[in-house]
Amino acid sequence: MTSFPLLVAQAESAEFWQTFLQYALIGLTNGALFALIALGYTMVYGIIELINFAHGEVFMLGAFLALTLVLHVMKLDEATPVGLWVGIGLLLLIVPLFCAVINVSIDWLVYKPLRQAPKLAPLVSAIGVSFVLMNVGLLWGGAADVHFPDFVSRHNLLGEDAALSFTYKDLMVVLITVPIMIALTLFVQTTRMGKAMRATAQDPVAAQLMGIHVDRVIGVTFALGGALAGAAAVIYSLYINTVSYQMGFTNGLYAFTAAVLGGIGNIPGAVLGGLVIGLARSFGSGYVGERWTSALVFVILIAILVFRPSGLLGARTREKV
Amino acid sequence: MTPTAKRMPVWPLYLGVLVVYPLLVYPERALAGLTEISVGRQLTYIFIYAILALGLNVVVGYTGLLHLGIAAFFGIGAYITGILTVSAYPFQTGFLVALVASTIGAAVFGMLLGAPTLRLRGDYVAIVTLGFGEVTRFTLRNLEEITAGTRGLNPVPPPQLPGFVETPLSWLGIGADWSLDYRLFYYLALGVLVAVIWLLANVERSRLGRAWVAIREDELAATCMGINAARVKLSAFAIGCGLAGLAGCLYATTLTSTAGPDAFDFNRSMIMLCCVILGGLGSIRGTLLGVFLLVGFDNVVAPVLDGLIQAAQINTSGNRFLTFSNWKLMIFGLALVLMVRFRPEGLLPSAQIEAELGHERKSHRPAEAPA
Amino acid sequence: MPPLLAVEDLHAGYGPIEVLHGISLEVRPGEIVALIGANGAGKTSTLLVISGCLPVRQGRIALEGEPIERLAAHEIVRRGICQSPEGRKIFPRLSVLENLQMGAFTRRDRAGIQHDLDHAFELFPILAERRGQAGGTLSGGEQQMLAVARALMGKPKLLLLDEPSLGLAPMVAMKIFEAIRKLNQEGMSILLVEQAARMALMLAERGYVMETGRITMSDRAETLLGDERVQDAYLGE
Amino acid sequence: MSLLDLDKVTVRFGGLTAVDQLDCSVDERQIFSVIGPNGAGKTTVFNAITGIYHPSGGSIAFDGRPLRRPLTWRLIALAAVVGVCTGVAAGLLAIDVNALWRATIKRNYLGPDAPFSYRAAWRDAAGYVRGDLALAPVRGGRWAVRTADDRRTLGYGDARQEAEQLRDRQQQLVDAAAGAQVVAQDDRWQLVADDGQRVLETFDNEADAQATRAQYTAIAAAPVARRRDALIAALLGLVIGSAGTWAVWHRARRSPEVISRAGIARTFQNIRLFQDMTVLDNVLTAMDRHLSGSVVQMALRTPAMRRREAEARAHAGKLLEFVGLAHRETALAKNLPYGDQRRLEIARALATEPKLILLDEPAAGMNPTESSQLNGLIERIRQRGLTVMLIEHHMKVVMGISDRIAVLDYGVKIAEGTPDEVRANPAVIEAYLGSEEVH
Repeated sequence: MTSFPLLVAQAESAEFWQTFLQYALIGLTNGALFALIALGYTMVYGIIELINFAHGEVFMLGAFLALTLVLHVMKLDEATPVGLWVGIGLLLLIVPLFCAVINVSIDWLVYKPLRQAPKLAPLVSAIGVSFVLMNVGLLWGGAADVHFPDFVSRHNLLGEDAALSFTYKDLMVVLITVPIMIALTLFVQTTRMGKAMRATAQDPVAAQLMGIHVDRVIGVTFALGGALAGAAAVIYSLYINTVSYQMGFTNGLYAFTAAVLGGIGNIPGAVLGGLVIGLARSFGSGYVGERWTSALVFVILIAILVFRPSGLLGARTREKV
Repeated sequence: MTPTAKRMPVWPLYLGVLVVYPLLVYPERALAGLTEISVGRQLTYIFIYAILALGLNVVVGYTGLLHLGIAAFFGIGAYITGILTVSAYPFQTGFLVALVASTIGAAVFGMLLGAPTLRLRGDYVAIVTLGFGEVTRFTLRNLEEITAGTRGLNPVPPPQLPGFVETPLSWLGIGADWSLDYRLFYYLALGVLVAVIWLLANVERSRLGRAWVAIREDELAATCMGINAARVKLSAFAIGCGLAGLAGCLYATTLTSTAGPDAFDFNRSMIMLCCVILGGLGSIRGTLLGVFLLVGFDNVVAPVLDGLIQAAQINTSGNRFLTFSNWKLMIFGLALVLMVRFRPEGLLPSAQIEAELGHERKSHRPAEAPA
Repeated sequence: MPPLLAVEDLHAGYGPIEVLHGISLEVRPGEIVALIGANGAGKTSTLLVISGCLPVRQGRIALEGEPIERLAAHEIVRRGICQSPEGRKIFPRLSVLENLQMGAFTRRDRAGIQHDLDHAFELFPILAERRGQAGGTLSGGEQQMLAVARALMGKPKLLLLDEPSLGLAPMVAMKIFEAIRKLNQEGMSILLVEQAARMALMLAERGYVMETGRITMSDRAETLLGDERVQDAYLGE
Repeated sequence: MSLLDLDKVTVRFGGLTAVDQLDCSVDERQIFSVIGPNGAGKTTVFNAITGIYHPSGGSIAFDGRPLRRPLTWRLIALAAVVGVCTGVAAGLLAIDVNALWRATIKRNYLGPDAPFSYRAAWRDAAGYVRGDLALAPVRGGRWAVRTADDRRTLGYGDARQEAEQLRDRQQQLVDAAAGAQVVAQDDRWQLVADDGQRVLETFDNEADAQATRAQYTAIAAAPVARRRDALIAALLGLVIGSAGTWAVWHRARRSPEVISRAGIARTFQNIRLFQDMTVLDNVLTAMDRHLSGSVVQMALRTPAMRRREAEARAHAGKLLEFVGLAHRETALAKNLPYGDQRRLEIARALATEPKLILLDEPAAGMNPTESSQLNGLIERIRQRGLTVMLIEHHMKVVMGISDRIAVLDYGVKIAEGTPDEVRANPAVIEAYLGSEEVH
């Protein structure tokens, strides 16, 4: 009699671990995408303590640019594989550049005049900019969801009948996001500009006294954040295949949540937060139900903030009296 | 100081116009030629949104907590009213009970949301409230059996009028049939709005109102003066969200439906926030002005312009660039950006500040001086 | 010879409050000038204005005869004024080495930077030991040395030191002052803000006394040291 | 007797020790000054006393007892209530509140004309949790027999009675299915309950019998699993809710508000007034805890409320007069000159009716006339029966009025005594003017 439940448990566990791994895999892939967007939030916050609400909308505009380029400029299709890959490569150059330019322009036009203003002012402006950009997206792509051509195959790399599924699409996400994150880390850790960014984030006045052109550093931060959002937009479009003017809000919200979860202003924190959100979403939809994933994500956020008010990797700040 | 105290107050004039307006037949008829929109009917909604915005003003304006999910509480109020009154459910408590239950229910949810945000820094409050707003919307959509999913609960029955109210109304030529005559809802909303303004103005001048502002101005100093920040913030959440619930109840009753969960999305919260900021944070008059301008623009001007464009047959092909409503967000957004840039204190900053400054521009707070 | 730094009738403040009501002072090449005064007198603000971190409301600042009062902070560093700010303001999550590299941010000459880095480590050997450690984990004295060394990395014509002995044990403060003397002997001009007035005045050639946003006395350091009024300001006698 | 006792108080930030093992005791109605060079840790001491920083070591006692928010039954009750609320919410969601609603409300409410029985609804709610089969009205006046969660329909009955019989039969099957066995009997297969006697159902082939057994076993197992999930969710919710309440309380245990209510008030080195409030409101705000009245009274502005407000205003006016700001009542705090702002901070601190007042550099930024007036003000504060603790750099102020002086240097107390003792102390002179031996 004693062996019976044990047997059942083992039989269950093989299947259990398989689905568990599958969810984990999906979660990490999606999480990498969120992390890419979250980095933009966190970098800007780290340096000027502003929640750049418009960041999600920059991401959305990037996706629309990718769509327009694919459909009307490059006229890509699957029939010419070489052209297709070159085209996607070009997308990964043009779209980030475009998003970087938008992000920097927003900073110059809207946020820069408000640097000395009370904290609420730039935040409200950011919300305003996000409205404007959302409207641009609405006029650009219309109110309905738009299909993005499905270029990347869903072929399972582990074999068609393998229990786990890891498709070309998943591989693409990993192949693009991981090098980007490594490059970003190297940039921030080793280059002159990267160090200037970190220095400015830690103490802007001291950074000025070192001869760092703080406004330029902020500009570079916005450019980098925008470029990351642009790259994320391309990957997202190729991965999810649906583009809409509201995607900036929903994905931005998850990404921002990821940034807060990891401790806003903290670059590794954003990546960690992105992965946690990705995992929470995929496990949530697997074990709790698709409909409750978003609720679950925010419940996790609130629970973490109650116990760790500055996020997972955030430093506790000491009030200056 | 300017002799503001001696000036005649102008609010009775505005109130008088609003009370008399529905009794005059002409204005609605004159507009009828231009548009299908009844200004009186839209004014009712504006009154309701004004209550909502005043609730938000308590949290954001007085207490300085950036609440980005006020629409959720509007929705909670509407749905509590719906559940308690629609004929599809056995409760059918009637309007007054629903009104009280919506207000208290939303206030309780507000405290539940407020509690975990008590120790958080400003930006974190923003994300938590924003998240809560979205969770509420998804929950309303997901609890299909209770909330009828995306369809919303309807019909929400109109309030029952006691006889002594009905008689004078009929003398004024107002029918007692709620479904035919918007004016009953109009006076109901106006009455509640005036009551809310009066109560809020009283609270503003009381111990609690001062504690709210003190928390906004300098939380640390306020706690060092013995103010229980947690309790004060929770009270702001409770009162602000309770007012939102009250507005939600009126909304559902006036619309005769709870509308779907998507009526209570982030955009609604943001438009309310825009109203408060445009008018002047922490100022009742400013908030009212903000609501009249922005919601009036959204509910009256935009559809009228769309109607005109259609009537003029400019946009026969359905080009999305030529539909005025498709530019609304842009206008809201630009209004916010320009407002913050050029008049950060709002159109009508709180009376105190204005009295003190005259018409001088408010300068930014000084940076912390080094020791 | 024109003074290295000339400040004339300088007004500045925060928001509605003006804290400097017309400061005039000068630093000649190769000298140490001490700026002393009570808390809140405006010493730190004066240095911040010179460095371009606080806007000038009225008045002139000239470096070697050229006006610099309208320049941005990073431009002023480029022209050769480096500051070790009050409260050290080192970058807490950058390593000691990175902090020093930040000090040399405006420079491109690798060899020169390396030379100055070696020199800084020579001056403060403890920093060489801790070069890989994050700045925030250093002790107070080490942080102060790092702040001074970091300012030196910009190879300034004029070094502004704001309270280098703040919060330090006398032994440590002494080390810092010795380093300052050494730097001056190598030819660097220094404007020193200090509360430890005697120490500062013994180091300096000339001194200025500040009170509530104004310069109330200026003289040779020895004269000030002997002045009763200076002692007054410190021990109330 | 001593009012405030610091015992080996240590404050560390990261690796830096700002205050090291400070012992200090302040007697009642004393003026006690803390002096020392900049960065010596004086303000940190004030912050540790007023609960802004938590000392890393040592203890602070006021009036003979440590200042902490007491652990009251109210907190325990609150944690329990919050825990139960989150637990119930999580449990409801896990057990599927949607289906529960359908089972209790919709099933028992047939329209405005039919009466609604709350007792039936309650019974059905319990039935849903137990996993009982239920009857649901369907179109054409017929009744369906369904599982508790409405996922599966097991049969229909034309009349209610007929359906009830069907339901009871099915319920038996469900209850017995797990232990039932399939037994071959005369070319047919019977499902026999585990007592081996009762025949539950008869089938034509074995496969059907086995399938039915499996089906009913699954139906019986579903509510068990759901109850287990709900229980886990409810327990999780309970733990998170009450632990969260505890965590929030724990962090606020020594919050400034607790200290202020115990009778310690303070001013700040960098003036921290409520800038956009009027002078009068600044003072009234600090009187908060002495004003009573509920939200309803405030909202309705009852006559009692008005009377209390008027009294408070009069009292605040007196305090403003006391510090010499009576004529500026309606000005905004930020528009006051620097010296007035400092005095307003003192009035605000006095309004909390403290026993001990901490003044952090009250003379900073004041001109000589103002700072000599300040001496008089501090003296008059003492005459009101208060104890004063003072951080000051203006030696005229300190030496003129202090009863005792403690000297801090790099976080350590290097001297304590009367002004004359301190002035003569060589360690103090060294800390202030620096050592003579620079060479």
